[in-house]
Amino acid sequence: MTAKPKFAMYWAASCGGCEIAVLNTHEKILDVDANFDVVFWPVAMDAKYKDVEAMEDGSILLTLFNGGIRNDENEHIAKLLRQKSKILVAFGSCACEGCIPGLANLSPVGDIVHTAFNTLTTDNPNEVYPRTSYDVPEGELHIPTLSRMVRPLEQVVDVDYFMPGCPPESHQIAAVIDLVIKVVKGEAELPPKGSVIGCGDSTVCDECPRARNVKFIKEFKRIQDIAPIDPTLCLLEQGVPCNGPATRSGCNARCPQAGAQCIGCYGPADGVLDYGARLITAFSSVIDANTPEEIDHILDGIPDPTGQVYRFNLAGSLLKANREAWKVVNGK
Amino acid sequence: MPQMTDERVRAGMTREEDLSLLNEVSMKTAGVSHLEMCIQCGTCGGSCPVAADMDHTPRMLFAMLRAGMREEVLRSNTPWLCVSCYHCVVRCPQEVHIADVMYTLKGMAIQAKLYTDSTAPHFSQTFVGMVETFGRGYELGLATRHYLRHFPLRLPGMMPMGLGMISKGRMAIVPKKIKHMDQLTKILDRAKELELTS
Amino acid sequence: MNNETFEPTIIGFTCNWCSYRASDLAGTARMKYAPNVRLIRLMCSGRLDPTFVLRALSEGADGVMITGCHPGECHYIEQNYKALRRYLLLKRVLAGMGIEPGRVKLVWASAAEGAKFAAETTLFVEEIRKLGPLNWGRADSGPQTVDREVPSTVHNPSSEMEVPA
Amino acid sequence: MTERVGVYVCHCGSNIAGTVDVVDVANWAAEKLGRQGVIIAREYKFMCSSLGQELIEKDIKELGLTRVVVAACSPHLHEKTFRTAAKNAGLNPYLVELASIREQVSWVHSDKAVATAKAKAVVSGAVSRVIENRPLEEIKVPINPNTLVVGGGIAGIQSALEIANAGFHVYLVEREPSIGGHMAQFDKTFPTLDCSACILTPRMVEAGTHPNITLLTWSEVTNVAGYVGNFHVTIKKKARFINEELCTGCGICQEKCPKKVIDDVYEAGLGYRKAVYTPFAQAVPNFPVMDKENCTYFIKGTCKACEKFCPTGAIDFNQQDEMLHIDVGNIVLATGYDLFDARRVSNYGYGRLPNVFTSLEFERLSNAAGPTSGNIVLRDGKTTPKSVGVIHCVGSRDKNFNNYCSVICCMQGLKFAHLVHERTGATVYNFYIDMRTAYKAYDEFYQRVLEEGTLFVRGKVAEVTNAARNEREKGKLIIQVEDTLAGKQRRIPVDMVILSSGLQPRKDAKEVGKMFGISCSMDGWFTEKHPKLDPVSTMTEGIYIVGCAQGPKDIPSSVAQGAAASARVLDKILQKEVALEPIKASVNKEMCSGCRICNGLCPFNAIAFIEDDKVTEINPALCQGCGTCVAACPAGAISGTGFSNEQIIAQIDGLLLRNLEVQEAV
Amino acid sequence: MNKYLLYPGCSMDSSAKAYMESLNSIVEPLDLHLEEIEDWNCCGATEYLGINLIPAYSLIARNLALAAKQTSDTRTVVAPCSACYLNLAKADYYMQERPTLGAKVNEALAAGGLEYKAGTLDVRHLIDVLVYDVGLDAIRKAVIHPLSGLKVVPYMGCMLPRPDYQHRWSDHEHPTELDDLLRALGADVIDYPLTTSCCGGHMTQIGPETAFELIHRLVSDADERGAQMMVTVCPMCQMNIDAYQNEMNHFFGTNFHMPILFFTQLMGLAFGRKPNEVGIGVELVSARNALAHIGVEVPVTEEPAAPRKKDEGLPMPRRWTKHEGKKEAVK
Repeated sequence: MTAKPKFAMYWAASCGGCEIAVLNTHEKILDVDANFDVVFWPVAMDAKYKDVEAMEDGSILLTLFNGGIRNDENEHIAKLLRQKSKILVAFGSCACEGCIPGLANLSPVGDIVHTAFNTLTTDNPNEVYPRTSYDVPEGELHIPTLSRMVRPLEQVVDVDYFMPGCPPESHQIAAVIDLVIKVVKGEAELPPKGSVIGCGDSTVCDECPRARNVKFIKEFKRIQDIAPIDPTLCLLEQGVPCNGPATRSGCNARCPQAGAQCIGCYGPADGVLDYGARLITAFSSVIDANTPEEIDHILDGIPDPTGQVYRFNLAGSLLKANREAWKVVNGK
Repeated sequence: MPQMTDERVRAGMTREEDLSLLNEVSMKTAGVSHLEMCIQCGTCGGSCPVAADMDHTPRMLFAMLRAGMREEVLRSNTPWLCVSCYHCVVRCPQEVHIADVMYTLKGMAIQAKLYTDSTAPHFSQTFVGMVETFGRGYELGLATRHYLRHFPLRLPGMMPMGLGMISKGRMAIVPKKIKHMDQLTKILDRAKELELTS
Repeated sequence: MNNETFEPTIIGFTCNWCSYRASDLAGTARMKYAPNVRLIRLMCSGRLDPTFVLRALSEGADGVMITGCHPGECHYIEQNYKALRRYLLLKRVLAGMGIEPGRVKLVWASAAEGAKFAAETTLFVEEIRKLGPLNWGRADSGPQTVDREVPSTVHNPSSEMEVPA
Repeated sequence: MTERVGVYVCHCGSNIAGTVDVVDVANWAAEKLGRQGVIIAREYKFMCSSLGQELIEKDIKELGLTRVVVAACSPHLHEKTFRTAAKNAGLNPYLVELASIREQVSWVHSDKAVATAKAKAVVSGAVSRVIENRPLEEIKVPINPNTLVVGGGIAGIQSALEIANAGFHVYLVEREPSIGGHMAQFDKTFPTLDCSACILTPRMVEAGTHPNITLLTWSEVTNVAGYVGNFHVTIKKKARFINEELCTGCGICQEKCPKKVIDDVYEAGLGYRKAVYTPFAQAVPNFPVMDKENCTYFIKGTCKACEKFCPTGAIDFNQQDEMLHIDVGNIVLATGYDLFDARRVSNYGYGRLPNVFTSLEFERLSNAAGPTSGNIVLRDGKTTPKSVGVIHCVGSRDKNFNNYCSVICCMQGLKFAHLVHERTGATVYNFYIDMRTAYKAYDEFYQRVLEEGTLFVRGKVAEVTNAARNEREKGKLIIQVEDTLAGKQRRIPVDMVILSSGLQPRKDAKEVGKMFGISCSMDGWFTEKHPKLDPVSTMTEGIYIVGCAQGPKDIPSSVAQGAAASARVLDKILQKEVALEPIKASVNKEMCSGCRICNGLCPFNAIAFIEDDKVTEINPALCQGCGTCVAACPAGAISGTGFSNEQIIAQIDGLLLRNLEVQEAV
Repeated sequence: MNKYLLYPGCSMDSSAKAYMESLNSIVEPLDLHLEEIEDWNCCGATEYLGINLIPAYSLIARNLALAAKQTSDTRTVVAPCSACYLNLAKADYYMQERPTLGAKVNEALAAGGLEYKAGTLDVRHLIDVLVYDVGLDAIRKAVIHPLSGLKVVPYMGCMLPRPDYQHRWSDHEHPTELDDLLRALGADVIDYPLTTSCCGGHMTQIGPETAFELIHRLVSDADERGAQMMVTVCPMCQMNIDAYQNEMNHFFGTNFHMPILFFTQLMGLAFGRKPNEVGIGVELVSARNALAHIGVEVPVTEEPAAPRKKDEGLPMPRRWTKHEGKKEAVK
């Protein structure tokens, strides 16, 4: 029996939901075990970085990398896994475009640390902050150093495929696993490098069953402020800033089907340089007003426009981070 | 020299020393005066209820501003006769803020001490003095002081009217004063400083 | 950098029918204006995709000037209103990214307004000069207003100075 | 694939070379933009000369250039020249890009170093962009030889006759019951004082009887679809309640109709008509229409006097509005003007002071066929005025009302002065700001009126009042004005005031413009393609504007424009097909999610939603190429030729010199 | 409930105290709630503007700043005096039109711990509020004693309808708000072409001959048209025409007796108030004879108006109003 191809999965700056989503494929997970030799998956099995470092370059067939790059440890492992893997997949929204952790890019990293360690919820009267190295009897202890901003995987290493979603839908994961197995067996071919996989070609509206008409909006509102909301009509048409029109399909329009607006976790469609720009243009296109005052009044209905259009995509956008976050930070 | 519109000023295209008289007046006027837009149609002069007593119609004054006739303009009685009825302002086809320009010219004339008849400037100054002292207008004080100064001979003729007003309770004998006069004084003092720097 | 010696780089978007012709007219009339704006001709201000503005700012422009026909005078009837709507939302998003509202400006200029085009260009350059360089994506960008000691957990790996594309 | 790019920098004599170091720009492009594909960069004295063009053609052929950048003047000047050159050399013309370094660089900057640096950036932008250009082909569409003329005033009549006489069919649509327009209301026309009816009526009759003209009066266009060569037009033919087949136009119904109505249109509110009426005796066609709103039968259910007396049984109370659908290749809009509502200038008292009249009222008053049979009298209907004031610029040249000069009012005011003088011997005053008597024989007319003794006062009238200050003013209208030449305010008592009211766009001009896909200026007039060189075309191919719909003008200019538009229409018809610029948007159906965000964005109705496929489609023939939908598509599913995202992004990067290997501060 | 901030202006407790008294008499029947701006100061009338620009606007703006601070349940400031109304409205407008002016004025205000953001408040005149907020219907309903038979000329004065920064009035030259209101009270309203002509303003102080000429024009035309009294909305107009009428008669050798009352006084009478409750009796040109025409205590029965002779002349166009097509109250 020839050795099974090797599989790895890693969890950088992310919430862990992606791992759950993989487990959510139910018995499909057994196919992974049957077809692959799982060599590195910190959340599921014990393994040491040095084991990976010892592997031959390119010896892992498939690595699903989830999470963005937030610190030097993330960066180190990303580079390491790139070196050791044949196929590196940016798995999930964090790895693809920064996702929710990427929203940290709206603030300078110093502020974030300050907020985390010295706010109302953290009693820190002596202003004690963690350090990157501690002297302990056993020697010097290092903890990872935060980088200036969160970066999607692609901004750090070369990525073969992108699999969006927060998390990727389990049926899409199952399909991708199936595909790779078929490729291993020589029954199928891999898509061109750089492809976005495990998703549709269009945007969420394509899968959304709600009825749609030409839209003219006089007011943007939160969904809970509209009563009664029409369960069969396009949410944007009812004034809810739904991110569906600009968000890649593949989730079966889960949120709109459940009565909530799309928040954009599948990221932009193919060829789009900036996801936020697509939403800016989508929302402004449906505004039914011609004077700046009236338009501004309507726009007041979107209280946090930056968060609205870059909820998942900030780190992967053209501007990547707030100007403050770009600032140099003195390393002392 | 090109007209100095606000646009040009904002673009830094005109310097202080380039200001023509017309532009100087325009810049000193509240709001956007549109003075440079005058087409000399005479709507203002035709509308003015007191044009007959003016030495120049407002239109002529604007032509004189263009011609740079500073002294003649500031000596003119026209601004002092303006009754602020705004007929010319709403009728002007070029939206020139004529009444406000008249206020500006009064101010400039006082500064240059070029007015020929002191009645009106003194009345304004007396009035302003009352306001700056009490925060409110004081009609009796104003009327008597003003008439004593400028129409002493006419004062007796006006007495029945004045007495009538007082006896009917329509003229207070003592002035009213606002509570926070100190605050108003501070505001006006600061405003005067700002006026000088602008 | 000293703002007086700083020469901003600005990308200008023009409408083929009005503002581009206004710039032609300014040229024909030999009106002199600030040389900092580099123009891109679109068919209509309605063509302006916010991506273009974001791209210009992220690739080194210090400001973006968007120009189009006066409201009610659009060559394509009403598309400049659509540009206006996008512009107003874009400004709000940019504010959230820490970009001063003055860095992106919408100006209406008809084909006959060469003088206005020239004046507005010069004015905008001066406004941007006052704001200083944007230098997006460079570490030294932005006002240096770190007002508290930065915790030592944070450092700035030199590899981050240039973000890989 | 690497493109082979040629860069050509023009000196334009010293126009460019005087301020830009063109040699440096060319050398720089060859050196620094080589990685981008620039294989040759040349400079030349005059690129647009035939020698310059040959240079490019030769390089395309010999060096196998696949892209060309010409750094010269504005694309609006010579884009076509260089595209043609490329075409001649076998290169698709849309693979040529112009970098404007004259209008945008050399002419507007003075410092040579700064200008040269900017020129480099502009060239760099054009090189980056041209690499993303794609070959495009012009789109050819056939032309339907029928033409629609909207509006039956003198401009529309002229236009229709010219086309019909050339042998092509014309539909002439008029909103009112008769063609003729404003000109039919006038008595005399300046400056020659021809009788308006005498010169207009033969044209009306000719239009009414022309075999190539289908006359549709009492009708309005309600919908326009399609594009040049292939317009589909819907026309509402309003019910006349008269059977046109049976009616002989004898006029008995009008005589017998018991209902008198103030005629707001033809008589300008100064006279009466019946509920069933033809607006005037020479109306074309001469069938009457029934005014449903005022007809006693329609109001109360009884009367039918007209029906009883009609000798041919032509009255039909059951007639319904009819919708006609016609196909035409070209459309001429001659929708005319509305008279400025003089009541808005409340200081002139029109509507409050009886003896203040508008220009159109005076036209009717002085017209022999008018309500007073041409007697110029006061509102009491009998008193002849002894003094008359004519006020110019009413509602015109006034930021409170209309900013523009209405062009005709000065001459009209002079004409009124002449007529009053001739018919009543009254003293006439003309109050004006500037006397505008340009054009042939106009100033001569001014001289004539001066000679007749009309008194001219230079000053915009401040007010007309009936508040007398003395005996001389009692019972009169007092015109208060600054006589700006005398420098004094004057009050001039007169019996009658005539307001030379301005012209303004039709109330519904904006909606009409939208329906036909053309735009209006800030003032509301239809916008021509070029104010000087293309005054009757519009930005929408196949739609032409003539007469006062385009802006205030007199009769000779309206007639000239009517004829000019016909020449343009005939030109199109004879070409049999028309080429459209290939700058178009298209939808990638795979990517389109059917979100319908773009659906409300196209003013040309080029965007349609296909219900069955739940995707959006763009009709390339209707698309005008503005690109708004391209920028709007949230899925990035719409792309635009000629101005694609790739082209523009590349140009941005190029202009910012991000395409250079080593960044240089320019 | 209609709640407003009141800026009375200096004359309201002296020369125009009849205005104030009569205003107080109509607030209750019309359910008007007027809260006086605390510690307001003079608006500078037409005098301060001609001396110093920034101080003049700062003086006005202090009132706006105080009002904005005081207000919680209304943003409308009501001024019964036309000059005050104009000054307040003008400062608000120009501070927006010329942001540099706004900034300077605020700098001055800051010296007194105040600030005002232009555009925060709506500045309106009393009659504007009565006609467009309260409405003529409500006024009609409150009338107990119609003024039938009282021939009045409505005198709006100049500073009220002009320059009209906020486009509040039906017309700049011949506004009909006062006419409509007086008609609602039942008075016989005479068309008065001089309704917005100037009363002379401060010229009574600085050039009496000029002022007398203007007063003469107004009074003689009103008299000519058979008016029994003039009705005004402005303390300055009332003062000039009332207090200086005698001097004017002297000057021209005429003998006019043309009383002039505030419109609120007539409203009070129509609402059933006693003459002394609405300040009647303090005018120098007595309104007693004029009011006798309506017999304030014993109302005269209305005579049916004579049928109008049929107009045989040429038809007239309808009279124009900016609010054409809408009914009377449009705001």
